[in-house]
Amino acid sequence: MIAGYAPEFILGLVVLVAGTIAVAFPQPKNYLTRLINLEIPAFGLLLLMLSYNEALALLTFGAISVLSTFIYVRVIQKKEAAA
Amino acid sequence: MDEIIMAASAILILIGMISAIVNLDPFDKLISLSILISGIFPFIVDRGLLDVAIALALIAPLSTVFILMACQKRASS
Amino acid sequence: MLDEPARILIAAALCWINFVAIDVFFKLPGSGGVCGATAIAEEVEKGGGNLHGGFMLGNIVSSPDASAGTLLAACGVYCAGLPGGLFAALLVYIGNRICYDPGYAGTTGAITATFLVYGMTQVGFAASDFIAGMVIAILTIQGISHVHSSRLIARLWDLRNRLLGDHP
Amino acid sequence: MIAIYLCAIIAVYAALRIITERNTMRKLPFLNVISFAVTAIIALLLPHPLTILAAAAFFVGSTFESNAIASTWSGGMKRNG
Repeated sequence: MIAGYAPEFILGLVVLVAGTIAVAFPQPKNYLTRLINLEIPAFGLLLLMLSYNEALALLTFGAISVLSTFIYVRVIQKKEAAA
Repeated sequence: MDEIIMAASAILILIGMISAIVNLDPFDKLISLSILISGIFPFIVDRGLLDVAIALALIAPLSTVFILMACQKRASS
Repeated sequence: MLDEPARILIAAALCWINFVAIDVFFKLPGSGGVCGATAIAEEVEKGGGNLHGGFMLGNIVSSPDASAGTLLAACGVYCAGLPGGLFAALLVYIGNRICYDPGYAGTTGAITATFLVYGMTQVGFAASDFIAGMVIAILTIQGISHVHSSRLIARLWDLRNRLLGDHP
Repeated sequence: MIAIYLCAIIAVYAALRIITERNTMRKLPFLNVISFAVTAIIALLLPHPLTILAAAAFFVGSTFESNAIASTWSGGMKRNG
Protein backbone atom coordinates (compact mmCIF):
# COMPACT_ATOMS: atom_id res chain seq x y z
CA MET A 1 0.00 0.00 0.00
CA ILE A 2 1.04 3.58 -0.58
CA ALA A 3 2.16 5.23 2.65
CA GLY A 4 0.00 7.95 4.16
CA TYR A 5 -3.32 6.94 2.65
CA ALA A 6 -5.96 4.62 4.07
CA PRO A 7 -6.50 1.41 2.04
CA GLU A 8 -10.12 2.44 1.48
CA PHE A 9 -8.90 5.56 -0.30
CA ILE A 10 -6.73 3.64 -2.79
CA LEU A 11 -9.40 1.01 -3.38
CA GLY A 12 -12.07 3.65 -3.85
CA LEU A 13 -9.97 5.49 -6.42
CA VAL A 14 -9.39 2.28 -8.40
CA VAL A 15 -13.12 1.38 -8.36
CA LEU A 16 -14.13 4.95 -9.24
CA VAL A 17 -11.81 5.20 -12.26
CA ALA A 18 -12.59 1.72 -13.60
CA GLY A 19 -16.32 2.24 -13.16
CA THR A 20 -16.23 5.60 -14.91
CA ILE A 21 -14.45 4.03 -17.90
CA ALA A 22 -17.07 1.24 -17.93
CA VAL A 23 -19.88 3.83 -17.95
CA ALA A 24 -18.27 5.71 -20.79
CA PHE A 25 -17.82 2.62 -22.99
CA PRO A 26 -20.60 0.11 -22.13
CA GLN A 27 -20.21 -3.27 -23.81
CA PRO A 28 -23.74 -3.94 -25.18
CA LYS A 29 -24.41 -0.33 -26.03
CA ASN A 30 -27.84 0.29 -24.43
CA TYR A 31 -29.27 2.30 -21.57
CA LEU A 32 -29.72 -0.64 -19.20
CA THR A 33 -26.03 -1.61 -19.25
CA ARG A 34 -25.07 2.00 -18.75
CA LEU A 35 -27.40 2.27 -15.76
CA ILE A 36 -26.02 -0.89 -14.10
CA ASN A 37 -22.46 0.28 -14.73
CA LEU A 38 -23.35 3.61 -13.10
CA GLU A 39 -23.70 1.77 -9.79
CA ILE A 40 -19.99 0.84 -9.76
CA PRO A 41 -18.54 4.41 -9.49
CA ALA A 42 -21.27 5.20 -6.94
CA PHE A 43 -19.89 2.57 -4.59
CA GLY A 44 -16.34 3.65 -5.41
CA LEU A 45 -17.21 7.18 -4.32
CA LEU A 46 -18.79 5.74 -1.17
CA LEU A 47 -15.51 3.95 -0.36
CA LEU A 48 -13.62 7.19 -1.00
CA MET A 49 -15.89 9.11 1.39
CA LEU A 50 -15.50 6.35 3.97
CA SER A 51 -11.85 7.31 4.52
CA TYR A 52 -12.93 10.71 5.92
CA ASN A 53 -15.12 9.25 8.72
CA GLU A 54 -18.23 11.35 8.02
CA ALA A 55 -21.30 9.30 8.94
CA LEU A 56 -23.88 11.86 7.80
CA ALA A 57 -22.27 12.24 4.36
CA LEU A 58 -22.34 8.48 3.83
CA LEU A 59 -26.02 8.23 4.83
CA THR A 60 -27.02 11.09 2.53
CA PHE A 61 -25.02 9.74 -0.36
CA GLY A 62 -26.53 6.25 -0.09
CA ALA A 63 -30.08 7.53 0.00
CA ILE A 64 -29.57 9.96 -2.88
CA SER A 65 -27.86 7.29 -5.01
CA VAL A 66 -30.90 5.00 -4.74
CA LEU A 67 -33.34 7.86 -5.41
CA SER A 68 -31.45 8.90 -8.54
CA THR A 69 -31.49 5.27 -9.73
CA PHE A 70 -35.28 5.24 -9.36
CA ILE A 71 -35.57 8.47 -11.38
CA TYR A 72 -33.31 7.09 -14.12
CA VAL A 73 -35.38 3.92 -14.37
CA ARG A 74 -38.58 5.96 -14.76
CA VAL A 75 -36.94 8.12 -17.43
CA ILE A 76 -35.76 5.05 -19.38
CA GLN A 77 -39.21 3.48 -19.23
CA LYS A 78 -40.85 6.70 -20.49
CA LYS A 79 -38.31 6.97 -23.30
CA GLU A 80 -38.81 3.36 -24.40
CA ALA A 81 -42.60 3.74 -24.32
CA ALA A 82 -42.37 6.84 -26.52
CA ALA A 83 -39.99 5.22 -29.01
CA MET B 1 -8.36 -4.26 10.90
CA ASP B 2 -6.40 -7.40 10.36
CA GLU B 3 -4.37 -7.69 7.17
CA ILE B 4 -5.94 -10.95 6.00
CA ILE B 5 -9.54 -9.73 6.40
CA MET B 6 -8.68 -6.46 4.67
CA ALA B 7 -7.09 -8.38 1.80
CA ALA B 8 -10.13 -10.66 1.52
CA SER B 9 -12.53 -7.71 1.38
CA ALA B 10 -10.35 -6.00 -1.21
CA ILE B 11 -10.33 -9.20 -3.29
CA LEU B 12 -14.13 -9.38 -3.05
CA ILE B 13 -14.43 -5.76 -4.22
CA LEU B 14 -12.02 -6.26 -7.12
CA ILE B 15 -13.65 -9.55 -8.23
CA GLY B 16 -17.09 -7.94 -8.11
CA MET B 17 -15.91 -4.86 -10.04
CA ILE B 18 -14.14 -6.80 -12.80
CA SER B 19 -16.92 -9.31 -13.33
CA ALA B 20 -19.57 -6.57 -13.26
CA ILE B 21 -17.70 -4.81 -16.06
CA VAL B 22 -16.92 -7.93 -18.13
CA ASN B 23 -20.27 -9.81 -17.96
CA LEU B 24 -22.83 -9.13 -20.68
CA ASP B 25 -26.12 -10.41 -19.22
CA PRO B 26 -27.94 -7.90 -16.92
CA PHE B 27 -28.67 -10.55 -14.27
CA ASP B 28 -25.01 -11.61 -14.13
CA LYS B 29 -24.07 -7.94 -13.75
CA LEU B 30 -26.46 -7.53 -10.82
CA ILE B 31 -25.09 -10.64 -9.08
CA SER B 32 -21.54 -9.30 -9.49
CA LEU B 33 -22.67 -5.93 -8.11
CA SER B 34 -23.94 -7.80 -5.06
CA ILE B 35 -20.43 -9.25 -4.50
CA LEU B 36 -19.03 -5.69 -4.71
CA ILE B 37 -21.49 -4.43 -2.08
CA SER B 38 -20.67 -7.39 0.20
CA GLY B 39 -17.00 -6.44 0.08
CA ILE B 40 -17.68 -2.88 1.25
CA PHE B 41 -19.37 -3.79 4.56
CA PRO B 42 -16.28 -5.00 6.51
CA PHE B 43 -14.62 -1.64 5.80
CA ILE B 44 -17.65 0.26 7.13
CA VAL B 45 -18.02 -1.89 10.26
CA ASP B 46 -14.28 -1.71 10.99
CA ARG B 47 -14.51 2.09 11.27
CA GLY B 48 -17.27 1.68 13.86
CA LEU B 49 -20.02 3.25 11.72
CA LEU B 50 -22.72 0.73 12.60
CA ASP B 51 -25.61 3.10 11.87
CA VAL B 52 -24.31 3.67 8.35
CA ALA B 53 -23.97 -0.11 7.92
CA ILE B 54 -27.59 -0.71 8.98
CA ALA B 55 -28.97 2.03 6.74
CA LEU B 56 -26.87 1.02 3.74
CA ALA B 57 -27.76 -2.67 4.13
CA LEU B 58 -31.45 -1.78 3.99
CA ILE B 59 -31.13 0.83 1.21
CA ALA B 60 -28.76 -0.90 -1.24
CA PRO B 61 -31.13 -3.77 -2.25
CA LEU B 62 -33.77 -1.19 -3.22
CA SER B 63 -31.46 0.05 -5.97
CA THR B 64 -31.24 -3.51 -7.35
CA VAL B 65 -35.02 -3.86 -7.21
CA PHE B 66 -35.46 -0.61 -9.15
CA ILE B 67 -33.05 -1.79 -11.84
CA LEU B 68 -34.91 -5.13 -12.02
CA MET B 69 -38.08 -3.19 -12.85
CA ALA B 70 -36.37 -1.97 -16.00
CA CYS B 71 -35.10 -5.51 -16.78
CA GLN B 72 -38.62 -6.93 -16.57
CA LYS B 73 -40.07 -4.30 -18.89
CA ARG B 74 -37.37 -5.10 -21.42
CA ALA B 75 -37.88 -8.88 -21.22
CA SER B 76 -41.65 -8.75 -21.70
CA SER B 77 -41.61 -6.36 -24.65
CA MET C 1 -10.12 -28.13 26.85
CA LEU C 2 -9.98 -28.86 23.13
CA ASP C 3 -8.07 -26.81 20.57
CA GLU C 4 -9.85 -24.20 18.49
CA PRO C 5 -9.91 -26.15 15.14
CA ALA C 6 -11.39 -29.21 16.84
CA ARG C 7 -14.03 -27.07 18.56
CA ILE C 8 -14.94 -25.42 15.23
CA LEU C 9 -15.37 -28.83 13.58
CA ILE C 10 -17.59 -30.12 16.41
CA ALA C 11 -19.64 -26.89 16.27
CA ALA C 12 -19.99 -27.27 12.49
CA ALA C 13 -21.37 -30.79 12.93
CA LEU C 14 -23.85 -29.62 15.58
CA CYS C 15 -25.02 -26.67 13.45
CA TRP C 16 -25.37 -28.93 10.38
CA ILE C 17 -27.56 -31.39 12.28
CA ASN C 18 -29.63 -28.56 13.79
CA PHE C 19 -30.48 -26.71 10.60
CA VAL C 20 -30.88 -29.70 8.28
CA ALA C 21 -33.15 -31.47 10.78
CA ILE C 22 -35.37 -28.40 11.23
CA ASP C 23 -35.50 -27.62 7.51
CA VAL C 24 -36.43 -31.18 6.58
CA PHE C 25 -38.96 -31.37 9.41
CA PHE C 26 -40.73 -28.19 8.21
CA LYS C 27 -41.08 -29.62 4.65
CA LEU C 28 -38.70 -27.19 2.93
CA PRO C 29 -37.65 -29.83 0.32
CA GLY C 30 -41.33 -30.45 -0.46
CA SER C 31 -42.08 -27.47 -2.70
CA GLY C 32 -40.74 -24.06 -3.64
CA GLY C 33 -42.02 -21.31 -1.37
CA VAL C 34 -41.68 -18.51 -3.92
CA CYS C 35 -41.36 -18.84 -7.69
CA GLY C 36 -37.66 -17.93 -7.58
CA ALA C 37 -36.99 -21.04 -5.50
CA THR C 38 -38.79 -23.16 -8.09
CA ALA C 39 -36.62 -21.67 -10.85
CA ILE C 40 -33.42 -22.52 -8.94
CA ALA C 41 -34.71 -26.06 -8.31
CA GLU C 42 -35.40 -26.59 -12.02
CA GLU C 43 -31.93 -25.35 -12.96
CA VAL C 44 -30.29 -27.64 -10.37
CA GLU C 45 -32.28 -30.58 -11.72
CA LYS C 46 -31.22 -29.67 -15.26
CA GLY C 47 -27.59 -29.75 -14.12
CA GLY C 48 -27.86 -33.33 -12.86
CA GLY C 49 -29.18 -32.89 -9.32
CA ASN C 50 -32.39 -33.91 -7.61
CA LEU C 51 -35.57 -31.80 -7.72
CA HIS C 52 -36.43 -32.02 -3.99
CA GLY C 53 -32.86 -31.14 -2.97
CA GLY C 54 -33.04 -28.25 -5.43
CA PHE C 55 -36.20 -26.99 -3.73
CA MET C 56 -34.35 -26.86 -0.44
CA LEU C 57 -31.38 -25.01 -1.99
CA GLY C 58 -33.79 -22.52 -3.55
CA ASN C 59 -35.67 -22.02 -0.30
CA ILE C 60 -32.43 -21.39 1.61
CA VAL C 61 -31.39 -18.81 -1.02
CA SER C 62 -34.66 -16.96 -1.30
CA SER C 63 -35.78 -16.61 2.30
CA PRO C 64 -34.03 -16.69 5.69
CA ASP C 65 -34.77 -20.15 7.08
CA ALA C 66 -33.28 -22.27 9.88
CA SER C 67 -29.70 -21.84 8.60
CA ALA C 68 -29.98 -18.05 8.83
CA GLY C 69 -31.64 -18.47 12.21
CA THR C 70 -28.71 -20.54 13.47
CA LEU C 71 -26.13 -18.04 12.22
CA LEU C 72 -27.89 -14.97 13.60
CA ALA C 73 -28.61 -16.66 16.93
CA ALA C 74 -24.90 -17.52 17.25
CA CYS C 75 -24.06 -13.89 16.43
CA GLY C 76 -26.55 -12.71 19.04
CA VAL C 77 -25.15 -14.96 21.74
CA TYR C 78 -21.61 -13.84 20.78
CA CYS C 79 -22.50 -10.14 21.06
CA ALA C 80 -25.06 -9.95 23.88
CA GLY C 81 -25.61 -13.31 25.55
CA LEU C 82 -28.98 -15.07 25.83
CA PRO C 83 -31.22 -11.97 25.22
CA GLY C 84 -29.24 -11.26 22.05
CA GLY C 85 -30.12 -14.68 20.69
CA LEU C 86 -33.84 -14.19 21.34
CA PHE C 87 -33.67 -10.71 19.75
CA ALA C 88 -32.04 -12.35 16.70
CA ALA C 89 -34.99 -14.76 16.52
CA LEU C 90 -37.36 -11.78 16.35
CA LEU C 91 -35.24 -10.24 13.56
CA VAL C 92 -35.32 -13.53 11.61
CA TYR C 93 -39.13 -13.56 11.89
CA ILE C 94 -39.30 -9.97 10.52
CA GLY C 95 -36.93 -10.93 7.70
CA ASN C 96 -39.11 -13.89 6.82
CA ARG C 97 -42.17 -11.66 6.60
CA ILE C 98 -40.26 -9.33 4.24
CA CYS C 99 -39.48 -12.24 1.89
CA TYR C 100 -43.10 -13.55 1.50
CA ASP C 101 -42.57 -16.59 3.73
CA PRO C 102 -44.62 -17.82 6.74
CA GLY C 103 -41.43 -18.03 8.82
CA TYR C 104 -41.99 -21.04 11.06
CA ALA C 105 -38.72 -22.77 10.16
CA GLY C 106 -36.54 -19.68 10.66
CA THR C 107 -37.97 -18.73 14.05
CA THR C 108 -37.91 -22.29 15.38
CA GLY C 109 -34.33 -22.76 14.18
CA ALA C 110 -33.24 -19.49 15.79
CA ILE C 111 -34.78 -20.34 19.16
CA THR C 112 -33.38 -23.89 19.29
CA ALA C 113 -29.97 -22.64 18.14
CA THR C 114 -29.99 -19.95 20.84
CA PHE C 115 -30.41 -22.54 23.57
CA LEU C 116 -27.92 -24.90 21.87
CA VAL C 117 -25.20 -22.25 21.61
CA TYR C 118 -25.87 -20.88 25.08
CA GLY C 119 -25.71 -24.37 26.55
CA MET C 120 -22.45 -25.15 24.77
CA THR C 121 -20.86 -21.91 25.98
CA GLN C 122 -21.43 -23.14 29.54
CA VAL C 123 -19.54 -26.35 28.72
CA GLY C 124 -16.41 -24.68 27.37
CA PHE C 125 -17.06 -23.76 23.74
CA ALA C 126 -16.95 -20.15 22.54
CA ALA C 127 -19.82 -18.61 20.56
CA SER C 128 -17.38 -17.58 17.79
CA ASP C 129 -16.76 -21.30 17.12
CA PHE C 130 -20.43 -21.68 16.30
CA ILE C 131 -20.38 -18.70 13.91
CA ALA C 132 -17.47 -20.20 11.94
CA GLY C 133 -19.04 -23.65 12.19
CA MET C 134 -22.28 -22.41 10.65
CA VAL C 135 -20.34 -20.88 7.74
CA ILE C 136 -18.63 -24.25 7.17
CA ALA C 137 -21.98 -26.05 7.39
CA ILE C 138 -23.61 -23.80 4.79
CA LEU C 139 -20.52 -24.24 2.60
CA THR C 140 -21.01 -28.01 2.57
CA ILE C 141 -24.64 -27.65 1.51
CA GLN C 142 -24.48 -24.79 -1.01
CA GLY C 143 -20.88 -24.29 -1.96
CA ILE C 144 -19.09 -27.54 -2.84
CA SER C 145 -21.25 -29.39 -5.38
CA HIS C 146 -24.94 -28.82 -5.97
CA VAL C 147 -25.42 -32.27 -7.51
CA HIS C 148 -24.16 -34.26 -4.52
CA SER C 149 -25.73 -32.06 -1.83
CA SER C 150 -29.15 -32.12 -3.53
CA ARG C 151 -29.02 -35.92 -3.76
CA LEU C 152 -28.07 -36.13 -0.07
CA ILE C 153 -31.00 -33.91 0.92
CA ALA C 154 -33.36 -35.95 -1.25
CA ARG C 155 -32.27 -39.10 0.60
CA LEU C 156 -32.95 -37.38 3.95
CA TRP C 157 -36.36 -36.24 2.63
CA ASP C 158 -37.27 -39.82 1.70
CA LEU C 159 -36.20 -40.96 5.17
CA ARG C 160 -38.40 -38.31 6.80
CA ASN C 161 -41.39 -39.30 4.71
CA ARG C 162 -40.89 -42.96 5.59
CA LEU C 163 -40.61 -42.16 9.32
CA LEU C 164 -43.45 -39.64 9.65
CA GLY C 165 -45.60 -41.06 6.91
CA ASP C 166 -47.38 -38.05 5.35
CA HIS C 167 -46.27 -37.87 1.74
CA PRO C 168 -47.61 -34.71 0.04
CA MET D 1 -8.77 -15.72 15.80
CA ILE D 2 -8.92 -18.69 13.42
CA ALA D 3 -12.70 -18.31 13.05
CA ILE D 4 -12.65 -14.94 11.29
CA TYR D 5 -9.81 -15.99 8.96
CA LEU D 6 -11.81 -19.07 8.01
CA CYS D 7 -14.83 -16.90 7.14
CA ALA D 8 -12.66 -14.61 4.98
CA ILE D 9 -11.16 -17.56 3.09
CA ILE D 10 -14.60 -19.08 2.49
CA ALA D 11 -15.90 -15.75 1.15
CA VAL D 12 -13.05 -15.51 -1.38
CA TYR D 13 -13.56 -19.16 -2.40
CA ALA D 14 -17.27 -18.59 -3.05
CA ALA D 15 -16.50 -15.47 -5.11
CA LEU D 16 -14.10 -17.49 -7.26
CA ARG D 17 -16.79 -20.16 -7.72
CA ILE D 18 -19.29 -17.50 -8.86
CA ILE D 19 -17.11 -16.17 -11.63
CA THR D 20 -16.35 -19.66 -12.95
CA GLU D 21 -20.03 -20.75 -12.97
CA ARG D 22 -21.80 -20.18 -16.32
CA ASN D 23 -25.48 -20.66 -15.43
CA THR D 24 -27.14 -17.57 -13.91
CA MET D 25 -29.49 -19.38 -11.51
CA ARG D 26 -26.79 -21.72 -10.22
CA LYS D 27 -24.72 -18.67 -9.18
CA LEU D 28 -27.24 -17.71 -6.49
CA PRO D 29 -26.35 -20.42 -3.87
CA PHE D 30 -22.72 -19.28 -4.00
CA LEU D 31 -23.91 -15.70 -3.48
CA ASN D 32 -25.72 -16.96 -0.41
CA VAL D 33 -22.46 -18.45 0.89
CA ILE D 34 -20.77 -15.04 0.48
CA SER D 35 -23.61 -13.40 2.34
CA PHE D 36 -23.27 -15.88 5.25
CA ALA D 37 -19.52 -15.37 5.40
CA VAL D 38 -19.73 -11.55 5.36
CA THR D 39 -22.42 -11.63 8.06
CA ALA D 40 -20.07 -13.72 10.19
CA ILE D 41 -17.18 -11.30 9.52
CA ILE D 42 -19.35 -8.32 10.54
CA ALA D 43 -20.39 -10.03 13.76
CA LEU D 44 -16.87 -11.18 14.67
CA LEU D 45 -15.20 -7.86 13.85
CA LEU D 46 -16.98 -5.64 16.38
CA PRO D 47 -18.75 -7.24 19.37
CA HIS D 48 -21.38 -4.65 20.31
CA PRO D 49 -25.14 -5.10 20.87
CA LEU D 50 -25.98 -3.01 17.81
CA THR D 51 -23.91 -5.41 15.66
CA ILE D 52 -26.74 -7.97 15.79
CA LEU D 53 -29.02 -5.46 14.11
CA ALA D 54 -26.38 -4.67 11.46
CA ALA D 55 -25.72 -8.35 10.72
CA ALA D 56 -29.43 -9.15 10.50
CA ALA D 57 -30.07 -6.12 8.28
CA PHE D 58 -27.26 -7.11 5.93
CA PHE D 59 -28.42 -10.72 5.76
CA VAL D 60 -32.07 -9.87 5.17
CA GLY D 61 -31.16 -7.26 2.55
CA SER D 62 -28.93 -9.67 0.68
CA THR D 63 -31.56 -12.42 0.79
CA PHE D 64 -34.23 -10.02 -0.44
CA GLU D 65 -31.96 -9.06 -3.33
CA SER D 66 -31.40 -12.72 -4.35
CA ASN D 67 -35.14 -13.34 -4.02
CA ALA D 68 -35.93 -10.41 -6.31
CA ILE D 69 -33.33 -11.50 -8.89
CA ALA D 70 -34.62 -15.10 -8.95
CA SER D 71 -38.27 -14.04 -9.11
CA THR D 72 -37.68 -11.60 -11.97
CA TRP D 73 -35.61 -14.17 -13.86
CA SER D 74 -38.46 -16.69 -13.70
CA GLY D 75 -41.02 -14.01 -14.62
CA GLY D 76 -43.25 -12.13 -12.21
CA MET D 77 -43.41 -11.71 -8.42
CA LYS D 78 -46.23 -14.20 -7.89
CA ARG D 79 -46.43 -16.84 -5.18
CA ASN D 80 -47.03 -20.49 -5.98
CA GLY D 81 -47.63 -22.86 -3.10
